[in-house]
Amino acid sequence: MLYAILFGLLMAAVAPLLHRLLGRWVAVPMVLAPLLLLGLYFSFMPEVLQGHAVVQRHTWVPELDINLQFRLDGLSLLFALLISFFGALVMFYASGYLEGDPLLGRFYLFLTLFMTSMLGLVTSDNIFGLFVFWELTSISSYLLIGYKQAEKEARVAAWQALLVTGLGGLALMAGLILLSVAGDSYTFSGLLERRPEVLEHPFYLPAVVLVLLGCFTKSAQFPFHFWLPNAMAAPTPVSAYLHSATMVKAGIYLLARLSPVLSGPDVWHVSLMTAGGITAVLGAVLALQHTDLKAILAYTTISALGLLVTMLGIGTDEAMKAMLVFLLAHALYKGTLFLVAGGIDHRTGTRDLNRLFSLGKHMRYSGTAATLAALSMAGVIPFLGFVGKELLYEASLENYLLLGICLVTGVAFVAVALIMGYRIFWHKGEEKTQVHPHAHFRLYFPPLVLAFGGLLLGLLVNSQALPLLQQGVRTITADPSLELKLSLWHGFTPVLGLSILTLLLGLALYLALPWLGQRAAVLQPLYRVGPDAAYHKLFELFLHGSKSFILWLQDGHLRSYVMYIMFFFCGLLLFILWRDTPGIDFNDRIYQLQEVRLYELVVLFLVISALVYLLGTRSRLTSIVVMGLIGYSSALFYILFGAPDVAATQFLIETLTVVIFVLLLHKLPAFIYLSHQFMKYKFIAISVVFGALMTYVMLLVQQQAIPSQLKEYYGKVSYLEAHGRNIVNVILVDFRGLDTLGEITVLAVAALGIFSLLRLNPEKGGKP
Amino acid sequence: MEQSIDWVLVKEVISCFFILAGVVFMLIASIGLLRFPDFYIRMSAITKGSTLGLGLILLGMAIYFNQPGVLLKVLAIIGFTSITAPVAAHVIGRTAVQNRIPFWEKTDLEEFRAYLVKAHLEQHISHDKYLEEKAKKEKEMGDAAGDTV
Amino acid sequence: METLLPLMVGTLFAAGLYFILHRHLFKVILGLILFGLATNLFLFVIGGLTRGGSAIINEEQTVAVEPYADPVPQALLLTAIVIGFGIQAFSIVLIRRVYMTFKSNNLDELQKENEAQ
Amino acid sequence: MRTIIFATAIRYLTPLFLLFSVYILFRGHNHPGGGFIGGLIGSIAFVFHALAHGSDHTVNTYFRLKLYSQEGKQPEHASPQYMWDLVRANTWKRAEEVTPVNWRYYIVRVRPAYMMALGLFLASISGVPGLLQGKPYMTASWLELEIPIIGTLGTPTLFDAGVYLLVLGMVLKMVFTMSKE
Amino acid sequence: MPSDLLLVLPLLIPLYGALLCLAFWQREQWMAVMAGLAQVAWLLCAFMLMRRVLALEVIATQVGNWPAPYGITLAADVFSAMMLTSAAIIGLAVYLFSLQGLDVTRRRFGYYPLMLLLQMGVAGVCLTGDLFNLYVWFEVLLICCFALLSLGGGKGQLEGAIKYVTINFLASGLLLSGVGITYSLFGSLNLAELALLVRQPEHPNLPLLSMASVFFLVGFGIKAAIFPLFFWLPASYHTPPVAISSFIAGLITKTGMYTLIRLFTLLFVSDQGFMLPLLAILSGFTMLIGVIGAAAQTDFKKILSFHIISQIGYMLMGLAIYTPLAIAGSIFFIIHNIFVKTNLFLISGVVAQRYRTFSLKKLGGVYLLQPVLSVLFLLTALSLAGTPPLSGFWGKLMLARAGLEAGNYTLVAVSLCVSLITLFSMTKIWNEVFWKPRPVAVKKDIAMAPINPLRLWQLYLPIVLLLAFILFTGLYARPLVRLSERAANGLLHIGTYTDTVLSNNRAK
Amino acid sequence: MSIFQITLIIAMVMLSICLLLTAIRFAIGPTLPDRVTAFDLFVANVIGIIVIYTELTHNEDFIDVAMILSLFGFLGSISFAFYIMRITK
Amino acid sequence: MKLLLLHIMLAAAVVYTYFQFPGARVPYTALSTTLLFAAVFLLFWLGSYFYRRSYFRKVPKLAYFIAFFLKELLVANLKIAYDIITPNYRLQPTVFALPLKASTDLEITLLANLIGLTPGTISLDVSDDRSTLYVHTLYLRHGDVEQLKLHIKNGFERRILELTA
Ligand code: NA
Ligand code: NA
Repeated sequence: MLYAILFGLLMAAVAPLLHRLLGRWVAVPMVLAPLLLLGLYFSFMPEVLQGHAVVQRHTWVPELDINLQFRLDGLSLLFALLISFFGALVMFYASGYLEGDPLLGRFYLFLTLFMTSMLGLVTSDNIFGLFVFWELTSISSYLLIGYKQAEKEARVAAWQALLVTGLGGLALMAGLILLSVAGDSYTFSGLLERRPEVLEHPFYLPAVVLVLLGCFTKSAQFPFHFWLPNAMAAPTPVSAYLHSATMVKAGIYLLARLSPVLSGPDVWHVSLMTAGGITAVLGAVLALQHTDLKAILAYTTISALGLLVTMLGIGTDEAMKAMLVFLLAHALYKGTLFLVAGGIDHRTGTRDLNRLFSLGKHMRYSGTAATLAALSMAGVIPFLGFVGKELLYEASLENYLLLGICLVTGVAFVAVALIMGYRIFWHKGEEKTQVHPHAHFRLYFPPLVLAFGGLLLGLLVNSQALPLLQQGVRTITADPSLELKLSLWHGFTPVLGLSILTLLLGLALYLALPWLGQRAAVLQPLYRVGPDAAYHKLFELFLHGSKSFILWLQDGHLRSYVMYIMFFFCGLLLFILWRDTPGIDFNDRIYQLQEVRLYELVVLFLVISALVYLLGTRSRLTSIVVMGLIGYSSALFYILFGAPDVAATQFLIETLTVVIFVLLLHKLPAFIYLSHQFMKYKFIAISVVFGALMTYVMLLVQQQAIPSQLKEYYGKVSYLEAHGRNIVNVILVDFRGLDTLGEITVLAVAALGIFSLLRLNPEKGGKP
Repeated sequence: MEQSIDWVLVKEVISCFFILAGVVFMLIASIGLLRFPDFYIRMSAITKGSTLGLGLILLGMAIYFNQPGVLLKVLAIIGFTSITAPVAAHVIGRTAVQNRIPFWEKTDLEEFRAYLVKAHLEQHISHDKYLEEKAKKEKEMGDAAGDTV
Repeated sequence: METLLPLMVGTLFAAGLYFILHRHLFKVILGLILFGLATNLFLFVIGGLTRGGSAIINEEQTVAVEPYADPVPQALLLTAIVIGFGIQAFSIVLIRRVYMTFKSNNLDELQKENEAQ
Repeated sequence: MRTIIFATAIRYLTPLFLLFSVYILFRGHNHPGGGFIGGLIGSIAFVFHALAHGSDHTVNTYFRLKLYSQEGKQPEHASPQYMWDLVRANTWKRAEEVTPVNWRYYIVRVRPAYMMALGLFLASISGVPGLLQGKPYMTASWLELEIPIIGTLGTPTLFDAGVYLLVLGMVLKMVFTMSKE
Repeated sequence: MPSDLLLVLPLLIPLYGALLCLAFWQREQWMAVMAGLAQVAWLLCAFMLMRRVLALEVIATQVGNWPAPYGITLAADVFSAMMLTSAAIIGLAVYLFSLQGLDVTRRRFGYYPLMLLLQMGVAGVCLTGDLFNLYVWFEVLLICCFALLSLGGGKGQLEGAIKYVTINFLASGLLLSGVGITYSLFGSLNLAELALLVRQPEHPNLPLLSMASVFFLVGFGIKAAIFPLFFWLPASYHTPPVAISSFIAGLITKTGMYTLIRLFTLLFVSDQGFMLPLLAILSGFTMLIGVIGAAAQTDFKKILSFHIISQIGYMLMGLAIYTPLAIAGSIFFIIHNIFVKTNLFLISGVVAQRYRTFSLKKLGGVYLLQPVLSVLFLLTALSLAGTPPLSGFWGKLMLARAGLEAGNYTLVAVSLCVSLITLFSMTKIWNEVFWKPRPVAVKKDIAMAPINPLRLWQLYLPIVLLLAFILFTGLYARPLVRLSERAANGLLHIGTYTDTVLSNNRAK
Repeated sequence: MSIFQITLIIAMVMLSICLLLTAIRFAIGPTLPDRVTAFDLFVANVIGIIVIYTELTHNEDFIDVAMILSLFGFLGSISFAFYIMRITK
Repeated sequence: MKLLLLHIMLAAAVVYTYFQFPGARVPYTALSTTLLFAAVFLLFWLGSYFYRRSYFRKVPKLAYFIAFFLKELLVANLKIAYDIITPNYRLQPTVFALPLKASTDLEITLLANLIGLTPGTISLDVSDDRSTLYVHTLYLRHGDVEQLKLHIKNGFERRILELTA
């Protein structure tokens, strides 16, 4: 399976190249690739159907326990087949939809990348492996949503989707890490084995919260659902593939995958049901308020995702069955409808519901496909949608609230199905829609296939589809003996009654829609407080906040920066000194004071008064002279305490500095004395504190200093082994010659820097 | 008789004498620096005072150490200072003239006037006037008064 | 002196920092030089003060005899002084160049002008 | 600063300073001094010269070597007499004073940058003999004989000489650059 | 090759390269050739050093042949070899970029030798085993940075350079003081010996070690640009041309970080009860403020500059957590970041070469015009943002895992939020520079530079090279992860290091 | 304590006083050349102190520094003069 | 003159070398140093006798000159010292123009330096045509400028010219 992934990545990488080479025929290899993968996954079918998981292990980064460990069981295989099958159809469809687009190569790149990561996601057994692919789907989704990069909406939507799913991704990462710590395992299978430990570990709750956050953002659960409708800015094949059939279901997949490990405690079930229920109803309600075909489909997708999450939350065997069947049905019909919507857009140039009438005449095949899909969506017998709906009702019979949610959603779905399957194609409107005459095979064939798939699976539900679904359910429930029995006809049960009721209510709703539409305008203000608006508010707030914060902090003044640094330094040092309270023996100090010589005192006094004088002087030259005075005085100290080399160096350098000042500063303008005003006191305060601290540190260190063995060693060997009497010089050129090498390098660089500073003038030559 | 003379003591006494003399000259030069009325007189007084003082101190040291190496160094220092001190004095003095640093009012500038006129330096001859003008300039420019010489 | 020198060095540090906090470039440079001076003296003072004895072995001896100053801080100090000199020289040239370019040596104006660009 | 007195004093002092700087360089291993101090002294000598005479004049006086050679191919090219003349012409005698043959000269500019590079090179190469002996870098090797004033010669001396040259070159580079501004 | 040679070559090769450049002063093409040779040689040398270190764990040489605490020791362990190798790789890449990406004047005025000496400084910092020598090499590195940052003297450059110089000067002063304090209190400068001394519980001066560590924390913290000390960085790093800023931005703060990690694992281990929480707090703020700063910017290079800070926070985070995995994470992050950050700067340079601006508002449309560049940027940017399976992800994962295992939940939460905002700013650049069409108003004002295909490819070459490395460390992260873990192990178990350094007696 | 040492101490004290007096002239100015001259004398005093100190400690290594200072101390004054000339011309 | 300087330096170097050389048995006294110095000088003198005699005839002149100068230095210093430590000034500062006979750079410089070294006088500037040296003096006896000029010309200038001739 690693090779499947690698093959996918390779195909993605070469897509732009192929496009350049083959032109529009690039579609051929790009369609063949998913078909090939489909075949590959089919080949695993027999083994999986026997209840064995196909496992492949490849080490990747074993040090971090991240390996490319693949595990193909019922659930994975179902998803993998769905993904590659859909992939092939969408690739095919896209070749028509984006015909002549110069960026088609890149489109295929992103799409194939996405498909591959999705395949990796569902087949990964290593939790971090899954995470890797998870994030890749976010990225490829980002690139696909922003495919029409010239349009601002597309960019904004792509960004939104990325940030929301990215947020979730990071939460998921943290959650997965916690899980891996809690279960001491890095694979789903391993986690499953250690379920009891996981459930009892203190990390359980945070892990669940974080994982749910990840899944909810990915699967567009309330309150993170808002990115999905915006993501419809992507080209339609993308919407069909990513944002209805596959990527958004990655969250569902992960929940299903983790359900056997994490389910049990109430927190899991309650949060799933709450979020799912709200999302389902909200999506259903919102779907009916839109007139854009894709928006409607997007909201119903949200709603369906909500239902799926609800089912996972219920967590019973029935619910799991319902979840899986409905997931499949939804993928098929929603994919069809999206593709059809794309076809309509392609041929009429609009997706506005109110401008589309009786397209059936021109788009017979698309119409057929849409109708079939709509029937499935509405849950009409014998479509797979019907089976799914029945199962949903069955699973939620216990709880009236849940039942209500299912019913509301179902009714809305019926209404939407009527719009999609009936109104735009077969309903005759007042005005005719302009339709581009040329029907495109590549645009109607894929939806037809999908639509018939829905019908076929519905018809064959009890034979062909059953074993795989059964394996899937067994995976989710972790119950290898669970039997999945599906049939089209259960007989007259309350559930059937509910189905019929749904259809009737749906029809009624459809009829009432125009009337409701006017009333719905009242709800408009609500949008301004919705999560989408909140996102934008937050976004703006963050941008402005960060801008003003940084402007405040990074105010451009050197002195502020120095202040911050010194505050930090002094604060830290003060704290440490306060904490450790190292004392200074002042008696000893006072005793030492008796040894002070007058000349030392005079020089010291000179330095300090020179400093004071320096603070007050206005003349630049006087300052330089005073600096020279201070420098010479300090050199005198070096002499007085036995450092003739240092003193000589200090004298010479002081002299040279004066020369440099003289050579350079004579052209500077008059010394404008800039007072600090009130800030001055702050500066004085920090300076004094700093100086005092340094004094304290010096006194402390002096008191505690220990005799160094280096001194003794150098004293011993300097003449005998290093042939020099001046130990300082011997240290400089021999014992620690490397220091000196570095030091002269500094000098050389300083000279170079000065040279280029003074000579290199960008105005005279060269660009800046 | 020969034993009664402590040559070391003699050496030390001579050395002390030189050192003290030198230091006194230095001190006097410093006092002169403080006391004299104008820049030129001050400079005149101190440049040589310090050179002589330093020379004497150094000689005292050479006598005390009584080593050729030290003597050589001492001679070198004396040589160096006596070359550099007057040069420095000259350069500073010339600069002062060029910058219209005023002379003491009792200074006789009879023979110098031609030079000053030629170099357009005849203004600010008076010390008090100079200080007055400097103060005025600083008052006018406030903080912006730059390097007034 | 072991007690008084730290006081002086502390004063130097304080003055250096105060000048660095000034908005006049020239004063900033003065501050840097003072700060460097203070750092050097800091190193020297905490390295231990020895009166009179330099770290040089007499002609008569082959090993150093006490009291002689610890040569290590001196050697470090020498290196530090020289490095400091290189950096100081560079800084001085830098402000000169800044002045030539901006026609100002007020840090605030510099910053304003740069922002306006 | 075109004052005769200062300029003349400096003209006579500069060689003295240079001599002094070399002296300080070589005695540094046993007394205060060494490459760094020596280099600073040497460079300050040139700084003085540049202050008094202008940096161009300094460059022309000290950093331009006139190298003499004879024009055309002389039959006695390899003769000791010719070599001797060549040496004399290039060192203490003016070319015209040596022999009446036509001397041709080249002007070689000693750039401070090259001095810096040479200094850094000497300092860093002084460690290599150690490496060649299979010992760590900068392992010192000393000659046996002791030369008056200079003392014992060894790789650390070379190192110090490198420091000297570098400091000299660095200060000169800086000062010449600045004074041309 | 003996270790004695192998350890000094990283210093000597750039030095001699620079000297050769000086010998060909002003003859730009010859300088370029010399610099190129030196870069290649340095890279080879770094690889050899790496091989040797992988075999022997720690190698050391006593410069001057004086026994260990008395002379200066050069020592390399896995961490230093990793730093050196990364520096060599990006050195070569930036060199290649500069051939076309930097104006002739700057190249003629010492760019090559300055770069080489900067690399010498980096090598010195990485290899030295002596506290004061460390300071010296830092100064070498710093003065090169000063010179390079102000090379050319544009207005912004100069203004930035003033801040850079001043603040780093302060840092150097504090560092020097710290070195002095350490010497006075412990009587040695050799890192290995100091490490043993500070691990003697009865050492009389141990209580004062925390005080000394403050000096180093602040000093190197400034150089590494951690939280309250980073202000010089965004003020200066974006100002010079890309061929300069990319190297400095990529490497120098990380060198500071390297030193912090080295010192806080080797020397300042006695007060971890206080220091580690402090570092954790600092790291959190560093990450946050860096990333907030980046979010506020609308300039390509400024965004990148601020991101350096936030990434430094991650590196500090590992140190603050102080478990083997965490430190390995830090090290991984450092290496990853060196490459990614350099590459991003280089890309910004290519963009600016064509569009003559770094302002996001004025840029646009690169996606359509330069698809290759877009891919290069996207992969690098995502790598920075830590998108799996690119290199940033592994570092982030290691740190997050280490943090969660050690119970540093807040820090991990902050780091993950920061990671999101990083993604935000990277995609902001992508949106604005690459996707967004070029604003019409700008089209009139600024003419695009013409494309010279050959030149373009020369610019792309180093970027591709670096990206290849980034992709390698991402897609096949194992070697680097293992290296990081080995390096971290070496840092936490100092026995091998101290033994190797101190047992190295004189060669006769 | 020998005569010699007493002399030296007296010398030191007097030189210190010299330093102070010089500093006062420096502080009161009033003109820049005055300050420069004060600086000059300051350097001479420092040389004197070094010399006396050499005798006090009997360590002739310090004279070398005095020698260097005597050669180059005047560069300070020269540069100031130079500077004054340049800013006023 | 140049040669003289060179000789002095050379002699100093030789003497110094001798004392630095290990195994030197001569006692380390200032006296012996001076003696040795003189000996080397003599050696040089003898050596140079055969080609440049005139230089070494100047040696006694140099000695005289130095003695004269030291006297001047001491006397003038004492005078100023007196003035400084007594409460009142006896100053009569004057700037006068000294016509120069000296013409070469070296001569002018030497003269100016010597004037500068003796207390009470400093040379302020040389006129552009090098004919006049402006000298600032503190003590003008009875307002007699000419006598002072003569004193300088006979004292310093003549001797310098003799030495440099
Ligand atoms: Na050194
Ligand atoms: Na030395």
